[in-house]
Amino acid sequence: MEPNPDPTIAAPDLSVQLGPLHLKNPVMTASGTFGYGEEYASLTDLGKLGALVVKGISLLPRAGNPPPRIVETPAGMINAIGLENVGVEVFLSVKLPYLCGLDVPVIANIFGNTIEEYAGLAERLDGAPGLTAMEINVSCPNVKEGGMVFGTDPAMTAKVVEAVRRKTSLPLITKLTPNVTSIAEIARAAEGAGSDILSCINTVAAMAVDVYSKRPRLANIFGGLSGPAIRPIALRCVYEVTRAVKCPVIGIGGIASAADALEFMLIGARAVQVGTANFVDPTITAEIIEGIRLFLEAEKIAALSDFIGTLDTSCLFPFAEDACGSIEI
Amino acid sequence: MEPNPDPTIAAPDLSVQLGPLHLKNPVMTASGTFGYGEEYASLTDLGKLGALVVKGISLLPRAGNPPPRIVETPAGMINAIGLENVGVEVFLSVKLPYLCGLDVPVIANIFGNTIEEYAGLAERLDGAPGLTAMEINVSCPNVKEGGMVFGTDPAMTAKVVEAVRRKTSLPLITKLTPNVTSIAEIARAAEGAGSDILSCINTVAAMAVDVYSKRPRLANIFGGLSGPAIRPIALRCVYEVTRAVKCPVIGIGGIASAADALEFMLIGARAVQVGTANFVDPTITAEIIEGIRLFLEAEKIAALSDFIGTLDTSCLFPFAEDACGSIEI
Amino acid sequence: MEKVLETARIICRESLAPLIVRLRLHSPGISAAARAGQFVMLKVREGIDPLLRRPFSFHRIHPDKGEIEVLFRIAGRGTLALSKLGPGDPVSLIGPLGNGFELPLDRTTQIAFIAGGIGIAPLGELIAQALSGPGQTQKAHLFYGARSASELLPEDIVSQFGLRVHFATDDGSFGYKGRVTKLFEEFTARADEDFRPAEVYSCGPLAMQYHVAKWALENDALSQLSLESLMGCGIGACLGCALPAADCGPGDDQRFVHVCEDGPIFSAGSIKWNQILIQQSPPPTYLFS
Amino acid sequence: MEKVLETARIICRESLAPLIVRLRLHSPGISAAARAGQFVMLKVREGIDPLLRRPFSFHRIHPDKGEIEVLFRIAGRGTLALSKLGPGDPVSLIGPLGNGFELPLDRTTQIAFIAGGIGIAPLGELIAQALSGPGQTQKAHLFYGARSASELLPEDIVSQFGLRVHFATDDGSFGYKGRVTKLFEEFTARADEDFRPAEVYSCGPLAMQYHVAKWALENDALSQLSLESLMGCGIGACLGCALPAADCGPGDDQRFVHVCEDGPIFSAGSIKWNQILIQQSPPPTYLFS
Ligand SMILES: Cc1cc2nc3c(=O)[nH]c(=O)nc-3n(C[C@H](O)[C@H](O)[C@H](O)COP(=O)(O)OP(=O)(O)OC[C@H]3O[C@@H](n4cnc5c(N)ncnc54)[C@H](O)[C@@H]3O)c2cc1C
Ligand SMILES: Cc1cc2nc3c(=O)[nH]c(=O)nc-3n(C[C@H](O)[C@H](O)[C@H](O)COP(=O)(O)OP(=O)(O)OC[C@H]3O[C@@H](n4cnc5c(N)ncnc54)[C@H](O)[C@@H]3O)c2cc1C
Ligand SMILES: Cc1cc2nc3c(=O)[nH]c(=O)nc-3n(C[C@H](O)[C@H](O)[C@H](O)COP(=O)(O)O)c2cc1C
Ligand SMILES: Cc1cc2nc3c(=O)[nH]c(=O)nc-3n(C[C@H](O)[C@H](O)[C@H](O)COP(=O)(O)O)c2cc1C
Ligand code: FES
Ligand code: FES
Repeated sequence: MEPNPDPTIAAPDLSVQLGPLHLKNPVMTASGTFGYGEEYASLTDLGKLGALVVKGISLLPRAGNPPPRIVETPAGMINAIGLENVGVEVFLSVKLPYLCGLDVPVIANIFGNTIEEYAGLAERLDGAPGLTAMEINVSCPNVKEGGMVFGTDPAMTAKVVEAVRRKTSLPLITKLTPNVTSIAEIARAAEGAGSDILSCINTVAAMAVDVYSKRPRLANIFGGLSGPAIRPIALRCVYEVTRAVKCPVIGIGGIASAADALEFMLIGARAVQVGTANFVDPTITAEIIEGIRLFLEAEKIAALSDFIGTLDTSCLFPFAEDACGSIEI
Repeated sequence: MEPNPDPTIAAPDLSVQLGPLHLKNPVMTASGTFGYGEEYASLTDLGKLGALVVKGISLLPRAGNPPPRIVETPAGMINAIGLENVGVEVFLSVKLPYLCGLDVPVIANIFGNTIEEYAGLAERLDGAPGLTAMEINVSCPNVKEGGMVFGTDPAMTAKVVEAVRRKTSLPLITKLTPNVTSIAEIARAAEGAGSDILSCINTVAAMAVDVYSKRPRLANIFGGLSGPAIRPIALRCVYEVTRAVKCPVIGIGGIASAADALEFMLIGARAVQVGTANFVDPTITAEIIEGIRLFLEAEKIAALSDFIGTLDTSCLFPFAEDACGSIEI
Repeated sequence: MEKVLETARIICRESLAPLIVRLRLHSPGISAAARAGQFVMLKVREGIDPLLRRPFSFHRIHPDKGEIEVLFRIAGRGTLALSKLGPGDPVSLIGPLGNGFELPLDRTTQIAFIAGGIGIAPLGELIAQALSGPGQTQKAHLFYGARSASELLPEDIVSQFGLRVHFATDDGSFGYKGRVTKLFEEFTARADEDFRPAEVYSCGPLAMQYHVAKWALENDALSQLSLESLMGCGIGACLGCALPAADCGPGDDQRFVHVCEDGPIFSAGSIKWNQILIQQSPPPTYLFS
Repeated sequence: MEKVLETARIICRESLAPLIVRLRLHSPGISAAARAGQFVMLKVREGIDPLLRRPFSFHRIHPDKGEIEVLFRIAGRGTLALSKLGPGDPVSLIGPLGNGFELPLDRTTQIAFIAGGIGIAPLGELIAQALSGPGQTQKAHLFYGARSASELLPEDIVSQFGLRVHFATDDGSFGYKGRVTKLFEEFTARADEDFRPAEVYSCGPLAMQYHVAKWALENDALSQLSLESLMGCGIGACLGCALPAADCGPGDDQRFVHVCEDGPIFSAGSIKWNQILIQQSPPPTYLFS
């Protein structure tokens, strides 16, 4: 390879390295918001994605919650799908083979109601041809211990991660819930238990009601808030997590443009996942990838990795004769 | 008083009772979003308010955080005002006397960095002419114990409430933060420590950054998210709190219309506070009060108290021959 | 059939009743593939207010002109914003989505069309197709009800559909007083009218559809019901638009169908009606009048 | 002076430069009380996108006609939405807000007006007032700079202001090449021009205002600087619009002034310039060109 004679005209390098995981660009789809890929295949080029995270998978198929399952809110939506999915066997026999035909890394999102279920899933998925990584969704109730959500307790989180870690050598992502007093504490537990990568955030616990029928708007009463409304919360969580751990972090929450994605990377996220925005614009991931490229070109940054984590908080930008020097118009 | 001959044409009764606190209607302004009332006096009739909660007060005046202090986000805003305020002495000598001249119950919102500061404030404010109640803001860092926020720990919350309770017989409201794993647990601690009323939520921890300058958008880096974006989170918190305690609860978070206010009351809030929406429309509280009246009239509900807490979750509305009977068009 | 993401332009906007608007849109890609009973996901305006797309059925399809028509009722913030657009304005569409109606192969069958409120929308194209072409259906009736006369399309527009129309309103302000399904049940039971439809096509609120489904099952008629659900994506990705299926999944579990992918057209027997939860309560009329 | 909440109507909308729009609004209550240098909080459209009002200075005030003019630069989602409105459209205003400029009592004083970018907006009314009436100021110059020629108002519009104008652009595409404050400093230092302003009025980005303030303090000139800050409420309630005050509060603490209430007009000496944090970085021009 010849070095490019004029580096300013080289296309910026969008590839990112997340521990054991190398991606051609940092933009993935978030679990549960892109089906198993197929649904969007006629609307956008799946091969352009950094990676495709599929709908959460359990050992057995799950019917999910009764409807109504979703409701729109200001700049967001609440869902209580109840993790409806085809189960790991159909995933392996039908969904994964379809995705293998495309040129996109596939990440399985897994969940269970017991530690054994998580472990069983990891074992079944380990070594599946075409599977690039696993993402553990710890935002599920632990049925054996009173229904408390795994991801709200550092010890329970660590147990899940350890159990999965023992069953697979694939790159392991743990997806954190924001519904905790200290997300940093959970993050450290997940990293300590062997998670290669952390992703955050899952949805924010929320609800909606209708004053005319006097009923909850979701049959499940509670659901998870997603979309642009939660982006400032997600950014804060990612900031806390990137400062608490050494492993790479994936930013998720309300991303709907290249600028949004870049905000997460500015504060230290190595990659991002796009969720709710896919519903609004099925081509949004392609636009975000292109927008990141244009940003790097305009700002003359040769590689995305040079931009990641460059947030400047040390110098609180005083004017004039101070440490930071004067600022010209 | 003659009983009204035709109850359907009587104006609905909007008054609410919150433990020791009686209000002519359930709509208050939220602390920090309505100054000390004066600012809005030429734009809206302060006398119409159920109550006016003033900007948070500390023992000594506080300058607050350096700017930038606010940033807009999708359907919300983040603030890091840093609790700038005139201090309790100026409040008592200048601000409160002005408000006493108006026909509106005044609620002081208090905060400190130590338990002693909270107690000192309560003592100084107790018995101040024209003061109707106190609201304790526990979303402040405990400087003596490593800066952890009082309101994120049940024991610290209880200590603050007890200390204030000992110094005043005024109705006591504890304002809860949503940034915890279990808001119900904090609520029970506050009730147990002697809070007459709980209010929730305070702002949601958040941040925003600018990819072009690579800097945080707030000098304080972190701030609190408010506005319509957080309403679904606030509703969920109020639902959890009303189910965890016996004392009355005030709903706060993203309320910008009568329907929004009614949603909180449907799930059990006895009253509401309106924050960020005041900035957008200074007459919004009057409109909400009027809107609640119109709703009750249209739905033929004689008193607001008959509506409060009437959420119907027991019957999951099946069609036809089932328990709930059939639903006609 | 491929789904298309297309920016359509409004050609014409008409207000047909106080809360009912008809839009004619230039959308060549979608109109070329669209079938009666299918729908589009429409973004009423850019930005986050409202955030999600809204589903609308094809009211008419004009593939020759590259146009479609949408008929909608102002029901909330999205449809209110949509009602303010005019000729030349762009709207983003994804479509055609869903399965669509199937017309009976035997074109002499007696068929009934039942519409509740804005449920009239998808029946426009369906009726036009059913009545056109050779072997045109001789016995087709439309039963069309709403809460009140002001929520019905004007009679002269409905009469252009070209079939016999029976009106009903809950408050009796126009036509039969009572539910449209009651009118339908009474009419098909009348001895003096020889109308025993072998197939019913209906669209309207779930509470109405329940009565249609019941009639169809009891009378052994074929049925194609256009059902509603709140939709996140419209293309099968979010799993938000579930309705309980009549048959069970693996084990003895409840199974759900998805309105956007498996529907919106369902037969009466495919839904577990006594497990349906109200998708939403219709907003009170006083909010928009 | 009372603040008014008023629904104004757009009378006229003109695009003066690629990103600069002038609106003339019918707003009788506000125009009757408005003074140069004050501002309004404007809601660009109903609903939550964007959520907050935006501050805009009075560019011109016509109390006789009940009208005001606003001149704005498209800088983000709010001003972009505003730029799409046209005659007849309503916009909600709160105003007049803030303290406003004070014209010198001695109308023979030499004064300088300095504008950076859209900072030209409030100077329109100020200059008109300064140059009108008896004893009109003989020696008034306007120094007007921007990043590039395309961000300046057209020369023929600026020449209508009726005073001598010195243009500067950072890239040299029009007038002096360099900062407008540099041009100003050089001009006032010139021996051949007898221009030693006793008072400067300026509006522009904080980085520019810093240089104006420095000059004013060093040259013992009076100064009235229209400063910017992100605003939540515009009326003193949210305390969001703080800038560090030159003097301290009780104890030795930093004290803050609030742009909406104590300003937006401040003297150079009232601000602790070396404690100012950038309020926001101007969005890169490539985003809007
Ligand atoms: C397949 C399908 C086809 C449809 N075709 C038409 C049509 O041709 N013409 C028409 O007027 N309407 C149609 N609808 C209903 C239409 O989508 C809703 O009226 C619209 O989404 C309401 O949006 P809004 O923002 O105005 O109301 P919102 O403010 O969102 O809500 C107002 C009311 O409408 C209900 N609603 C919101 N979204 C939906 C939804 N996706 N489905 C059903 N109800 C909803 C809410 O629960 C609430 O009661 C169709 C719905 C589906 C599922
Ligand atoms: C007292 C006062 C008077 C003003 N008068 C005028 C005027 O006459 N004409 C004019 O064009 N502009 C004026 N501004 C600036 C104007 O308010 C902002 O350009 C506008 O709010 C940007 O809104 P937006 O939604 O387009 O941008 P956003 O998308 O909100 O942001 C775009 C950029 O503008 C900055 N910005 C956002 N809000 C403000 C704000 N309140 N003040 C300053 N910068 C902001 C952001 O930080 C960002 O860099 C004035 C500001 C103040 C404080
Ligand atoms: C309809 C829906 C279904 C989801 N299903 C899953 C899931 O199965 N597993 C999971 O880990 N997260 C799931 N999520 C959470 C998203 O992956 C994502 O973390 C969240 O929506 C925040 O991102 P967003 O704001 O970009 O949507 C789901 C979200 C939505 C909206
Ligand atoms: C600018 C601003 C200042 C605030 N200051 C205080 C305060 O001093 N004390 C307090 O308890 N809450 C304060 N709050 C929180 C509000 O009272 C309220 O709990 C929160 O904003 C959520 O309500 P909203 O979404 O209606 O604004 C402040 C909020 C804002 C936006
Ligand atoms: S609307 Fe998303 S799956 Fe049907
Ligand atoms: S903008 Fe709210 S106090 Fe100035």
